[in-house]
Amino acid sequence: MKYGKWMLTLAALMAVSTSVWAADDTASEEMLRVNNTWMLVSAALVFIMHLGFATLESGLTRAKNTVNILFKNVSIVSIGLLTYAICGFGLMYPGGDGGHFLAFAGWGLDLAQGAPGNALGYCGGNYTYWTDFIFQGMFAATAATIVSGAVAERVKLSTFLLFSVIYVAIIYPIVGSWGWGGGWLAAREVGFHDFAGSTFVHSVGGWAALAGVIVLGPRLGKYFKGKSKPIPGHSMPLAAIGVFLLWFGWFGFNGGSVLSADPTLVSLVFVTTSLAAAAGIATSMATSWIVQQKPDLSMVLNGCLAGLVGITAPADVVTPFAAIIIGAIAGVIVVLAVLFIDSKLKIDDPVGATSVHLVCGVWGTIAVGLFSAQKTLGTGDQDLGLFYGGGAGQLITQLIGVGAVALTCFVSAFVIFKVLDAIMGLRVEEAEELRGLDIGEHGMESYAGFQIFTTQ
Amino acid sequence: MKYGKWMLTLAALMAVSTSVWAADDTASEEMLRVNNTWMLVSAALVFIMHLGFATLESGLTRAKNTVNILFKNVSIVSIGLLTYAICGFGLMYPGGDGGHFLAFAGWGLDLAQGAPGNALGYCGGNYTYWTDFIFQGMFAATAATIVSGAVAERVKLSTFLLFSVIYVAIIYPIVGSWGWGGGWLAAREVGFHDFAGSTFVHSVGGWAALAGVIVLGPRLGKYFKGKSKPIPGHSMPLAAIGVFLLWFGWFGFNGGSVLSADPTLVSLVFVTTSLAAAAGIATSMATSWIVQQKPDLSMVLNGCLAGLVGITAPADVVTPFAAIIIGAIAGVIVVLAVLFIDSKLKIDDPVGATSVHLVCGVWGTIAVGLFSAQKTLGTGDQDLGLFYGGGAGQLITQLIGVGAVALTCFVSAFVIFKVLDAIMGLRVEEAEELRGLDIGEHGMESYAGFQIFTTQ
Amino acid sequence: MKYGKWMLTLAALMAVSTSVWAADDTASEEMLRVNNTWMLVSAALVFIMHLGFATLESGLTRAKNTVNILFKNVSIVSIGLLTYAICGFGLMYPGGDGGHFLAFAGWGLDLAQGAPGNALGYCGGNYTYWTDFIFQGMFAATAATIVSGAVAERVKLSTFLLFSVIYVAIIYPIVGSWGWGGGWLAAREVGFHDFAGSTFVHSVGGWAALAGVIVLGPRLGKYFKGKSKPIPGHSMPLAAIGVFLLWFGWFGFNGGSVLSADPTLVSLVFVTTSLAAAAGIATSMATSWIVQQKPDLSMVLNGCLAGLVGITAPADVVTPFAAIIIGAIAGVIVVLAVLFIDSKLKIDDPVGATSVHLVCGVWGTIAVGLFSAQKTLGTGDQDLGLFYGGGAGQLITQLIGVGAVALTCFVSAFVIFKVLDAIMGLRVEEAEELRGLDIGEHGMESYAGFQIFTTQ
Amino acid sequence: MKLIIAYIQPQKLESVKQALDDAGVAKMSVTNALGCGQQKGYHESYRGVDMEVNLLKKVRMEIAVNDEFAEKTVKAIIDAARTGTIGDGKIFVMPLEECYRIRTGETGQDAIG
Amino acid sequence: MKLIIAYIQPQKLESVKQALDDAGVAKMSVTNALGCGQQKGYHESYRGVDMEVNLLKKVRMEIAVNDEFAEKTVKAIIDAARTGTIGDGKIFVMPLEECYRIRTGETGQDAIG
Amino acid sequence: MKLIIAYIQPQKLESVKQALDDAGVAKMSVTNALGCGQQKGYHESYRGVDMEVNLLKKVRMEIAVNDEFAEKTVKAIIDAARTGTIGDGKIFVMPLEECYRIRTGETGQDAIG
Ligand SMILES: Nc1ncnc2c1ncn2[C@@H]1O[C@H](COP(=O)(O)OP(=O)(O)O)[C@@H](O)[C@H]1O
Ligand SMILES: Nc1ncnc2c1ncn2[C@@H]1O[C@H](COP(=O)(O)OP(=O)(O)O)[C@@H](O)[C@H]1O
Ligand SMILES: Nc1ncnc2c1ncn2[C@@H]1O[C@H](COP(=O)(O)OP(=O)(O)O)[C@@H](O)[C@H]1O
Repeated sequence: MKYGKWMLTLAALMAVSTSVWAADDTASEEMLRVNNTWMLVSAALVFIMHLGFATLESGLTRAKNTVNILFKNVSIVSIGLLTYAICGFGLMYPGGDGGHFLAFAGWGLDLAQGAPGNALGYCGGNYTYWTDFIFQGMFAATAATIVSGAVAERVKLSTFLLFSVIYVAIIYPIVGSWGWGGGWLAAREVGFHDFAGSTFVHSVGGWAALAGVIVLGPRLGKYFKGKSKPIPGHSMPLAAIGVFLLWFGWFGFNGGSVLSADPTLVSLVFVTTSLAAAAGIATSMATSWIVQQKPDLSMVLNGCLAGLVGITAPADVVTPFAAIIIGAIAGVIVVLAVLFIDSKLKIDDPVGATSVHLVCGVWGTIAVGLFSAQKTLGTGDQDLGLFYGGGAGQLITQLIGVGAVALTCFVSAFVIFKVLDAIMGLRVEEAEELRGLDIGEHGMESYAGFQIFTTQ
Repeated sequence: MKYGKWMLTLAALMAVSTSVWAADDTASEEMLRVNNTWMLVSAALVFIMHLGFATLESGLTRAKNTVNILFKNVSIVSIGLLTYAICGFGLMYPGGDGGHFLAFAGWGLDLAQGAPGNALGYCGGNYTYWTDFIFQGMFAATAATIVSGAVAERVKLSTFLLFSVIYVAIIYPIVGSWGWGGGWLAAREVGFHDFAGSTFVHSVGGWAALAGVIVLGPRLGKYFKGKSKPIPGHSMPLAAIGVFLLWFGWFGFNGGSVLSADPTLVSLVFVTTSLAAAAGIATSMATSWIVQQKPDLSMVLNGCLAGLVGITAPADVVTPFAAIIIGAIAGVIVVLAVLFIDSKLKIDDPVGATSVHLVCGVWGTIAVGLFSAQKTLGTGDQDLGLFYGGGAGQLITQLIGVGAVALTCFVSAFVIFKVLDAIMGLRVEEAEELRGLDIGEHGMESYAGFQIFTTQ
Repeated sequence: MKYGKWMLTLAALMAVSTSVWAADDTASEEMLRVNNTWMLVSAALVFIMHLGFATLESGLTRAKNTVNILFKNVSIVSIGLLTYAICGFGLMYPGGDGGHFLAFAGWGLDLAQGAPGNALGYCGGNYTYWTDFIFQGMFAATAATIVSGAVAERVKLSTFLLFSVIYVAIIYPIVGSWGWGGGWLAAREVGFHDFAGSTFVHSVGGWAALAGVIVLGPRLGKYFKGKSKPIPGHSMPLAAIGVFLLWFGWFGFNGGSVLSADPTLVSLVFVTTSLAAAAGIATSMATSWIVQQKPDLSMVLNGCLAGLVGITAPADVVTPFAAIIIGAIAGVIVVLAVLFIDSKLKIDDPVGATSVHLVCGVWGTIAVGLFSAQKTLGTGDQDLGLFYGGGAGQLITQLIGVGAVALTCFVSAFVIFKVLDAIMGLRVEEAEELRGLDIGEHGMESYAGFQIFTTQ
Repeated sequence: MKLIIAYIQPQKLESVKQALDDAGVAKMSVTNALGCGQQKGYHESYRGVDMEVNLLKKVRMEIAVNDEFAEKTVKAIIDAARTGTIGDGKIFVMPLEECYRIRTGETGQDAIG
Repeated sequence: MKLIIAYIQPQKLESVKQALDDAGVAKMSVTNALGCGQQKGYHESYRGVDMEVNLLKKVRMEIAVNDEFAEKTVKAIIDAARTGTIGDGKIFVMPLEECYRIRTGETGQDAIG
Repeated sequence: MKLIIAYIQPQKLESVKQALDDAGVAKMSVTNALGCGQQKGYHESYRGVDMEVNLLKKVRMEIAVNDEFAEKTVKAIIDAARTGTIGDGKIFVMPLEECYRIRTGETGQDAIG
């Protein structure tokens, strides 16, 4: 059984909750075909999130660094897929008895597993080996992309790419395997529940982002005499395009994480995901309007993502009403986090990656322990959330998971950044930063001919 | 039966026309799973239309108002989904005997209906309760988005948001329920046919847009000594991105409105939708080339949308050839309407929302009465269109529907705008309009650093 | 049998390789519904590639010609769909015994074939007649779009549109029918294998692009005293958006070309397609970094497309490992080709269309003869690739195909361009080219108000 | 000959051009500028951090005229650009020594018009 | 010292720069400008409404030179920028009182080059 | 009255503005410019073709001052803009004949401030 505890739980849940997914139906060829098609559509949707990240990040930074940001985002997709094919997939889903800290299924891809004859036998006949790889592979690069936004406008290209290779090839899959690959977190009595990756994707990226910006330090001119100075992003349309595309892709990110086209679960996930995003928009707008007097578009865009990141862990186990609450809280948190991190902690994160992915990733993971309500939903036989009378068991597991991931990811990212900094340098030279990384790193401009003030 | 007449007609049609959808197959779990998956994909496609509207509208307006437009479009998605969850869904699909003017199923969402055990029993086993909500909910915000484009560059943000809440929460679902929720229009002897919303979405938005621009008046500098002055949009790439994304989303908007993955109907709808859009492009190009001497990209973009709006009501009941005619006529109409409304009526609609969504929405609704040909298509047993020997019955119903919606929507939108204007003001101050709403309403700029003439 | 050899081969392959697609399952209504839904989703994905081309091409050219490029791309979609409905579909899939050079099924679309009762009987019950048309129709415009990028910034609008009509209505479908419509290339003993169109789409477009730029000559100022001068594109974000959207669409372009939702094949195609693109990025980055000292974003974007074009012919018959090799070679080739064509051949192709679509289209077609390995994959009973011990049979057929298409397309495009040039002129006047085609051809600007240097 | 430089509010460009035309001055050059004067700036805020913007958008006109036109030109600009509120702008008049028309090589007073 | 302001057609910038270089003038500053002169504008139309555009794209060069270079500079510009068609542009020469090099604080003739 | 034109490095704008403010000069106009001087350009390459960029981004400031302010202003700019590396920029001082405030019609020394 490839997914260890994770998969077993899910299967149990299905068996109980829906008559749809009875044992032998599962293996029907039509079923396989529908489920597999949905998983592939989801993979394509997750893919387009990389465009979302690319435009969001370039929109929120300055025109003189746009080529560099786009370049990083294109490279990361490549790095993510290739390293996942080489070793990531084998590290993340090692098979075996489960409960492990570290296990490895082997290098590369396995033609035998992908053979047509194997299709019905693989993973309960829900999808093929190839689908499994491509869907999971599309997630892999996301963690590095999150870092990319935070370290933007000052990080040296070659060093960052090397960091991404290491982080995506090794840290991401190992940590992910703890929960998704049947590892020790999944094997706890009350298994760790991170539906689509508030922790294993977003906070894994967020911790590395935090480590990165701490090692790098703020952009030139960001803090002057101890006061934070705004460095406005150069294109709000690009940023908005990014957020809409991310939401669009999230239908696959969350919807595909059902790992089948189960009608009830996938549609429930669509509803919880969308309502959380909508609530995140509403409350971040209100918060921004109150705190900043005028409603700040970049904050509302972050609020939307905050809702999405927050609902990513609990999307399949909470009611739509709880989803609204989770998203609403995320929308408030993210605005305050951006202000706090920028002005109080004086950590310079140009796109708010730590606030969105780290802070709200943690929030979403904890929210599972508070709101999990499968019995209420009719999709399971237990309400595990604290607020639904499920006691603290789930919550404790969630907190343990958050802590373990925090420690591992932050420390490892910090060490990798420090070592790379010592060996090859992590930050571009001052003159290059002033003139822009587009000219410095790539010898080209993003908007040839356009008249742009580069006074910052 | 949730959909009253609407659903019955559809079911009848299927039963007659295809052997695919026999009574017990319908309820098969595989069928549910395919249909439901397609509906969810459609919901995601409809979602991305909001990005299409956001980029189209910002592309066709000035750079100094871009943040404001993006902000409105992001907010509207949130407003649409949240109000639909609270009361819109219950107002639009109230259940009951049908034939009503106003009925209400109740507040909020219903966990029991969404439970897995209910999946096969809900709506003929074509999709789940959650899918129903999310697909319909994605449509809800569209009406307000249409208004947003028309009132752009001068409307006060807070007032507009409040208008949207009221219009989307109350007017849109009530009017929609007349046709789609089994209300009086659906219950007529020859039922009103608005397949995917030429009337219930586009013209509902269009009438409110018209009311809005009349109450607001034109932008400063738009009319000088009684002559219309052009105020060019700031980014044709954004506008083009918008139109392509809208077309892309329309595959879900129309394709999903089949309310199942019926192979013949969904694929026919893809064909009619695409051919109408293609024809709209071709004829608007020709019209623009002749009337304006040079072919105007913004007109051709509108022409494409005109074809899409026009085919939205009849997409499932007309032949591909008729679709080309409908789209072609829409493409001509829209160019003339833009010219007429702007230069003759002197109504200032920056993005042509009234021409596209209102005028062509009405055209599409009428086109059903002219071209409906289900027998010819083999998908039903009657050709109801006037041109296909079906007499005037359908046409008359369509005209009644157009009139009833016109009256209700225009009047209610006009009243809401007037009341809000009196209470909180509808239009920003002159100085703010000159400097741009981005600074006035949001205290930020869209393109920081870019040198932009703001002489208009 | 509509697809002649092509379809037979495919059917044979399925029968052998998967237990999923047994004869009577094929005809099941659920199967039809899944397959058809996937084909429609694919059609929508292929559609969005037109937006990808539009933004890529406008991003890589100058701001003063952006309206013109967007206009061409919008028009081409319309031209593609309408001509395909009128005669293209009938020319490309003429039915009959196969083995033909030229055959014609008749004008327009056929309502009878599209009728619901016919759904299960059409094409093995995998998709409906309407689906067939819309999926193939979306491909049709692509060839002309490829040309559009190469001749950008100097071609006269009306002449180009006329060229597109002729080329898309006649040349594209005739050539395509040789392989996909059961023509002589498909009928060879070892049938020509072009899975999704490295040859029939990309190189068909590429040869016309080459003919076009030769007839047109370089842009003013591109070559000065025999030296190539760079003319930088005006928006790298638009270019990057284009490439991501193209990749996204390619999931439908390649994935849909399986012509069913066969789980193993579609997912394998997703994997090979993605890995080739990822490899193309990696090697083009390395090549660019080495050759140009700094990594050039526009080259890496081309490298990604190169990988995608390269894998388009062999996507369903090669292993993931071979896909990486094919993409990697494409990534190297494309960078060298751009340099060689621009600086040595002195052929001015602003977006690198010939390097990407022609050179890598040829490479991909040849790669089939080298790497085809269906037995190894378990999806067939022969390994036909030279490197897999399959001998030179496949390779020879592939070379014959490449040659035949080269001859036909290049010569016919050249002749059409020359004739149109003589009759109505192919190139805009010098003053217009200097000021920009946006003002000259359309009387409008792309970025009203923005300050842009137009010194080139 | 004089070179007249005028900074005006962007939205006044059209009417100033019209007024100059009426005054017989049809030639000019225009650039986009940012200005800082008595007019108070405004506050923007980005991601919660406040920013005072005191370089406001202005349009800069540069007009070379023969001496007898100088006064007329200045008057036309003032009349058309004035709103009476702070930020209306400034006009600077400078001596111009020579003027050439590139097309013909003409110089001086002939070249200016 | 003189300050020379030249308005030229955008596409002539490269050749003017080259000509100036050949004439020993390597320093200059360039801005984007819109100009209105004898050259007729053109018509744009947007959404069916006609618009006369008579502010055409020009490039503005500003070159400070020592007196003995003034003539050479003007000549070089005229030669390189002339096409003989309307719209070729204008050159204005103004007195320059003082010049400072920020880096060194040098002034006058030394600072200019 | 003088008209002072300064070309500075873009990133120095903030500190120059601050320095001017401290020197009691609060009014100025700013445009975006490209400059060519002793500072060496850099190489860009686009699609494999090399391109030498020697027009570098600068900011152009235009400040009209009364005579007694001229020296102070120049000094303030030099102090704030100097880094000591090539490319720091230039300051040009020109005679200013007249100045008008559009809002009030005031002229001369009163109008400048
Ligand atoms: N001394 C000066 N030097 C350069 N530009 C100036 C000067 N004074 C004013 N300006 C320009 O004129 C514009 C308007 O000046 P401001 O003082 O705001 O208006 P007003 O003169 O009506 O009070 C400024 O934004 C600036 O561009
Ligand atoms: N009197 C003037 N003041 C300021 N700029 C001028 C003046 N005359 C011409 N120009 C600039 O020179 C450009 C070319 O002038 P134009 O009259 O069209 O050409 P020509 O001198 O060849 O007839 C104009 O677009 C404008 O930018
Ligand atoms: N003679 C000149 N005429 C016009 N602008 C000049 C002149 N000399 C210098 N500049 C402007 O000053 C900028 C800095 O000059 P540069 O020679 O690079 O610096 P430095 O004087 O410190 O050696 C140039 O980029 C240009 O914009």
